[in-house]
Amino acid sequence: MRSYAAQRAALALVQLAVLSVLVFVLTALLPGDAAEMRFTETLTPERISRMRTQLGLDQPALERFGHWFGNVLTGDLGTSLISGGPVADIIRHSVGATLVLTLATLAVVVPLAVVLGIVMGTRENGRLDRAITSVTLALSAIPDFVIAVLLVAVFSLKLGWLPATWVGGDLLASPALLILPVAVLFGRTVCLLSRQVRAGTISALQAEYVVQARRLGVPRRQLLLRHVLPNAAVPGVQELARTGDTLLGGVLVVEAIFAIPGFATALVDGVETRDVPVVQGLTLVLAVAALVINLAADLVCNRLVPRTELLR
Amino acid sequence: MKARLPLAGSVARLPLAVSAVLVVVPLLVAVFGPFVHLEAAPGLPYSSQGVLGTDGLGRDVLQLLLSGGRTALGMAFGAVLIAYIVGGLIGLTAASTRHRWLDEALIRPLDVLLPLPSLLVISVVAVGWRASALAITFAVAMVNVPTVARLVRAAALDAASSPVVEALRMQRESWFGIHLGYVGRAVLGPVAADIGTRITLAVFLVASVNFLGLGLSPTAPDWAVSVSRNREGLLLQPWAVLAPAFMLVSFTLGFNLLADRLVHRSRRLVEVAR
Amino acid sequence: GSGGEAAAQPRQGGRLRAVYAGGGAKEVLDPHVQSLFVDIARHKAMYEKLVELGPDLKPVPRLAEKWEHDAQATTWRFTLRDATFHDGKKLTSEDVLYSLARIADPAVPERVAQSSLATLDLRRSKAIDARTVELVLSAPNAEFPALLAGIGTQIVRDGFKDPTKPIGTGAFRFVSFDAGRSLVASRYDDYWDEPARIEELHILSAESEARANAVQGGQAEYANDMTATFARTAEAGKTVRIVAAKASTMQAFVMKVDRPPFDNPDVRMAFKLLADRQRLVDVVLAGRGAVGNDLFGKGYQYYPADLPQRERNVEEAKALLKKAGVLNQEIEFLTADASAGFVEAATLFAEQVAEAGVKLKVTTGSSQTYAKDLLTKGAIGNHRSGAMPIPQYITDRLLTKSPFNVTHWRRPAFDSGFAAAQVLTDETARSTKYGELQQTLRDDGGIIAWGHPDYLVAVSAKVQGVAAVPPNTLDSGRFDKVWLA
Amino acid sequence: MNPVVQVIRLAATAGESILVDNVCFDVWPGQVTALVGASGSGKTTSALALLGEHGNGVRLGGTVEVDGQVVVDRNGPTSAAAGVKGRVVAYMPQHPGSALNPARRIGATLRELERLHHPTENVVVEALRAAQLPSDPKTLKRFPHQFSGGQRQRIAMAQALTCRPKVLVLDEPSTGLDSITRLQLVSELEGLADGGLGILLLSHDLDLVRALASQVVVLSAGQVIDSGGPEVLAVAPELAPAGTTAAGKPLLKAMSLSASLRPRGRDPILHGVDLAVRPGHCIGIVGRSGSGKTTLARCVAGLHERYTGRLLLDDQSLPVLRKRSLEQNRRIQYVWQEVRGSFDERRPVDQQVARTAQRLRGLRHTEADAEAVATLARLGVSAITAGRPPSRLSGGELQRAALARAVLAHPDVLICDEITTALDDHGTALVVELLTELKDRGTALVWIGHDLGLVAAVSDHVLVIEAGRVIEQGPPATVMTEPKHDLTRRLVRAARIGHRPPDSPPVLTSSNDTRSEPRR
Ligand SMILES: Nc1ncnc2c1ncn2[C@@H]1O[C@H](COP(=O)(O)OP(=O)(O)OP(=O)(O)O)[C@@H](O)[C@H]1O
Ligand SMILES: Nc1ncnc2c1ncn2[C@@H]1O[C@H](COP(=O)(O)OP(=O)(O)OP(=O)(O)O)[C@@H](O)[C@H]1O
Ligand SMILES: [Mg+2]
Ligand SMILES: [Mg+2]
Ligand code: NI
Repeated sequence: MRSYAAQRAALALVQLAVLSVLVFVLTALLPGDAAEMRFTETLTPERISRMRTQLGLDQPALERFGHWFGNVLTGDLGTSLISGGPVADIIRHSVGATLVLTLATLAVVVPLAVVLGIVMGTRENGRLDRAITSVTLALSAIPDFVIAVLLVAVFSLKLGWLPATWVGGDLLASPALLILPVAVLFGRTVCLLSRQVRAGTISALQAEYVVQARRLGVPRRQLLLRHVLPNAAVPGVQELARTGDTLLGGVLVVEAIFAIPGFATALVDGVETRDVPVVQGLTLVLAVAALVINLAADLVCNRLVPRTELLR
Repeated sequence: MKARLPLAGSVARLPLAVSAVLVVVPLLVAVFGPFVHLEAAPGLPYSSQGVLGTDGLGRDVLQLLLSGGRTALGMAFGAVLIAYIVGGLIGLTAASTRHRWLDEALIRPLDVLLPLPSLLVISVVAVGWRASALAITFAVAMVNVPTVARLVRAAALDAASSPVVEALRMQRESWFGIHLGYVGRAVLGPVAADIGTRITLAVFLVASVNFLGLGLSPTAPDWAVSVSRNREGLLLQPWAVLAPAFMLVSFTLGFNLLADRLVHRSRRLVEVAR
Repeated sequence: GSGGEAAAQPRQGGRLRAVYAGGGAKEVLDPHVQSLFVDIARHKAMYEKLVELGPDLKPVPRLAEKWEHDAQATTWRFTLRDATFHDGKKLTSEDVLYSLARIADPAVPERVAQSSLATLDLRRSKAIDARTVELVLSAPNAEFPALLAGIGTQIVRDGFKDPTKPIGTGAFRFVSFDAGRSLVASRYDDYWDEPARIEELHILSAESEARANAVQGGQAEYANDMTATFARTAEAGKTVRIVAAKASTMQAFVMKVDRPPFDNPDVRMAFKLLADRQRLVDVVLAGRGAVGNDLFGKGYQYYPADLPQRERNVEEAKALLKKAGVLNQEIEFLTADASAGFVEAATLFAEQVAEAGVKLKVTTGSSQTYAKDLLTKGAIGNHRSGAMPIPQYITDRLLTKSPFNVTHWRRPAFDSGFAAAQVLTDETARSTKYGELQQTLRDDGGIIAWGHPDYLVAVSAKVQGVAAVPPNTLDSGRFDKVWLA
Repeated sequence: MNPVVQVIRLAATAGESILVDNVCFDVWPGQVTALVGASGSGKTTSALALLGEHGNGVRLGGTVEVDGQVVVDRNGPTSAAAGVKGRVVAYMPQHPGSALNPARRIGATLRELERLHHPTENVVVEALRAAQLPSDPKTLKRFPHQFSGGQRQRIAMAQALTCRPKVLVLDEPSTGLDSITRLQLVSELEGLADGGLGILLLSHDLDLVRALASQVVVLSAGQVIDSGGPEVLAVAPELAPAGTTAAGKPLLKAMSLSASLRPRGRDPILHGVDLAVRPGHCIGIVGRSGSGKTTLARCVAGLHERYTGRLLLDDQSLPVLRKRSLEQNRRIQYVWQEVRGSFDERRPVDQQVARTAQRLRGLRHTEADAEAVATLARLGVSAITAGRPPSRLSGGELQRAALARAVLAHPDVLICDEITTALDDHGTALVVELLTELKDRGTALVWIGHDLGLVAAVSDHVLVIEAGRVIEQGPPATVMTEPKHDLTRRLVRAARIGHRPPDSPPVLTSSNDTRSEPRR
């Protein structure tokens, strides 16, 4: 177990290091640099080149990367080339909104998906199963931006029930701000998850050990809760870990439409303005999160069903 | 990545015909639409002139609809195709090689790539090679390569290490006999199940990129671009948004239903055979 | 006219949330580094300039009560108003000199007004007394007050170092700032020009769609720079009112006069004749704007309003193009989604030009780098300009040394003509001279100014006292006169 | 004393087909009742009726009375059936290992059953003791995968016993057990019956039945064809050990063969095994489960590549399969232990069998097909059956098809890895007949098995393997009658259950089970 953790940690460190280089190369491939992005109609080219020197952008790429990497090792993520503020601040600012959004979505989706999945799984091919499958399937087939546009048009602009943007809103004062964004992210996630739970439930129900428990007189409720659920949850948890990346894509659309100052927006902005330290920092945080989530998912699965093989 | 549990577990409830129509209409429009030219005089922005009215540039929405499918669906199909060619090749080679180092050399880098947010890759490509359909297609493909490669490898590895392959070797079956005749066919199942979801996901991804203005030019007739650009006028002339949105939804919905059906059918066949 | 419908007695108190186009991490709190509308709005709330611009872009006194100059217009004397900074200190000549020195600091290249104030000789400038300051120019310039009304010329307190702790003389005092999101400011009760009516001001950043949604959904009371489509939608409802400053800015296509095929004046003229201005205004501006006459500054001081309106003439254009031998050629049009309507206008213009047998290939580039790309790349592109005095427009864009000369219009005769006009202290004489220069531009220059969009501001129904004036003028984005009914 | 279970004229139908008809038997407290019969004769169907359980689409009829309650009547299961489950009748399925929930600690499941059925008593400890398992908290905290196969079987037993049922139903408890483990099972069951439990034993292992049962019911095609005491079963004939006959130069030799699971000798499985087979000779390999028999066979077949030592065929060095010549490949053939996995699900079995003759002997398609059909027919697998995909063949049929597949190569050395486990006596006889013929034609055989009687009957020389080492070898007669090594002695003695009562009680500590070390 300990050697397993060490192995995972070592792999993760290598992944992060390689990833940093990769992200640096990717951003270096982009035309233009941060100084150019600050160009406005009132700045002369001569002043731009002075800014480039000040930002250290005229140094060789390798040197810049080495400098950045050295700082990261000491825990310093550097400063933004655009705003001049610390990257850590930018990350802290943007991570909050996205985290709230994602957690709120998961808080709605996970319990619902588990319940739906179990309901569907226990009534395999029954009428209820078919109905739920069709509905979730249909929900997941609508691109998130289409849902978003329609929801905003109907519920905010036409009916005026719900706020359509986070601008000028305060999350603490009006939690209703969360409703539409979560509704947009909800569809696909709930579909993917509930179907995994459904599949897990079906295979668990057919498993010899559930049949045996029933033969030994374990009542139905207890059977579902204690014997079926943990096994049925495994594919769901793994799916959840995998969804992370897809969810982030959806979050970008949601952030853009609802003007949520979040992570995805910060990342794309960073790329657009060639703010290399910000992009590097955000990616690093994302990658760490992805690795941690995957590790956690593996550990949870292993906790739920200990025979799950740890390494692959 | 382990072979995903087939997404679809149950029969698509809608009759086959409905799902087929849902898929075929957008497909036909995408393929043949660009050859149709309507005689539509340019109008004012968001007017009701013409069958489906005009868009924000006074263009005929019906004409735009006909020419906007090629990119919307073509880029997604292209991306999945490329992902499968590249990823499939990597996966099969890694699974069938006898040299452990080759397997490692092919698969380890993908492990490293896995936590790389696809968002970053796509936004870098989109920003760097703005408005190039080809670049976006490649970016979406590249994002999919690691998962496809791992899926193919896992499926092939299962097959390649099974006693069946040993038995075939004991019978001195040729390399092609073993790999195309048995391993390849074993991979086909998971791949077929995966391709369905992957294409809809690619449609989503491509559409999202275009929607966010990171992809095609804002005046391109592409369905997603149309939804994005005309949503401002949704209350003035809803068809400019609803028509292209309907096309996209129709395709992905129909495709999902069909994939669900197919996966279920194949599972039932296997069960019957048991 | 005023946006407020002669409502009842102005009411005190309340919070006003104004949304502007955001700039993300690019937003700054340093008044001398600003460049975005949202920055300008923010700084306007907290800081003031010596001079501001009136609705016709003519300089009007602000922190400077009045000014006078010598015969050559090289030495200028400004008398300061009795104003106090937020920390209670009185405004003095030292503050003015410090501010101007801070702007000119060569170590900080991003201070925007550096170029426009380059002729100011700080070593010879001095404080006459606490409220009189003498500024000396290295070259005569009758337009100097207008330069002091330019972007990034705010007066800060002597010794001002830390831009994150703003202290100005403006109507609002700083509370908090979050780049890319919001500024919170509160009423400054000792404001010299009648304290504001609203209690608290929030200046928020958001994209166009979010601005529309916010003001419609009641999450903001003021939304800046709205689209014509939104105006159309909003006018159908009751919650939002549109305040339109007619024909306030300029949309144009710019041709580089030193690059083929536009190095040929016939081709330039042909393109000007090909633009269907009315249709561009109808479609791209959804009818909310006036057609342009290939000149900047319609309705501003020095605008030659007597020149005839250019009309579309495809036949004549064809003849000119044929003469120049560019028929059936393909020309690349470089555009980007950098400003509302750019790509749309380009696409439409390409169709209009195609009628004469020239193919314009529209290439969409990066919106982030468009300003720079336009300067260096391609032969024809989009151009938009906000409101500014006509002489300043010429200085920035149309002189040989202008930093943003996108048309590459480098004519020594034009330069010297402009320099000669600028030293004329007599306003009428100056005006005539400017008029002549502008006529050359209209007929020979590279600017196809096809339209002057209305400047649209959306306010929620209860907001009163919002003036319909061009941006960058004294009364635009001015929240000390606004009240909530 | 009354029977605790009475089954009267039980019938089970699935649509048109009759699965079980007119079956009657009783189960008495403290006694073992055995249901015997060939595969598919209706044993499981009859036994599940005690729980009122039936397969999909199956209808039950007749009367089943359990502990005075009618669980099945003319109209099928009654509502009383639910009350019987666990509390009165506990059923142990065929592979009890898979009946344990991998996600739960064994203690949790046991306590759950305790709370359900006997909330006030401490039955768990008792059940564990009866199942010969320690009952310390550490054991209870383990997950099923942390036990060996043998222990897992006993945990399933403990679960059944925690319900403290009156009747215990055991479905094929001895499949896949080596003779020593099987003997342990016998004594466990005897102990339980002595405690007053009624046991219903379903098995085709007649020796086991003979050793335990006081009532025997013989089923055939769903009907009772005989019942009574154990005497209704014919006494198994003593198979006479074959003597050493042919002599000559060894055809295949293995010298100090060592094999490991991981590269560079990590996790060794075999240690310096020597082996020699002469043409027309048969070498038998026996040993407990997990001792390394299959690994040895796979080394010889060239399938297991991580080995050291030398392999010689006709004094020529024999490489791994990948590097063998066509001729070497043909001359050594292997029959898989787990047959189902070695067939391609998607192609008909006969084609897969015929392929050997095509690829290895260059026969044309039609010739190969004909030969395949003929060989399969000899082994009792009809052409129609063989034309189906493997999933539609029974385990026994598939086992014979695998043999045919290897035989079609006309090998010089044929390695048979437990190839009769799924066969009844008739099937076994057909297989032995074919192999004897091959032997007479000069084919050398390597025969792996756990049925010592059968091994002794077929082979000319026996190797006993334990933990990867040869611990004893010699002619079968000698090894069977005068075993020298302690383990051989126990194997031989244990194999004789049902023939003659064991002369000393078997040792029951778990350390005797090579697989009983808890694995993590
Ligand atoms: N649900 C079902 N539907 C139709 N036929 C069934 C069903 N379940 C079992 N059978 C058939 O009933 C017969 C008896 O099956 P059963 O499982 O009782 O056999 P068994 O004696 O236990 O055999 P084995 O020794 O292989 O376990 C078999 O021919 C089987 O194919
Ligand atoms: N792939 C594997 N992974 C882990 N352990 C293995 C593997 N293959 C074999 N073993 C172990 O190696 C040992 C020898 O296995 P082998 O299959 O040779 O036994 P066997 O004598 O054939 O047993 P059986 O009679 O049960 O078939 C066993 O302890 C087994 O658990
Ligand atoms: Mg059975
Ligand atoms: Mg074995
Ligand atoms: Ni995976």
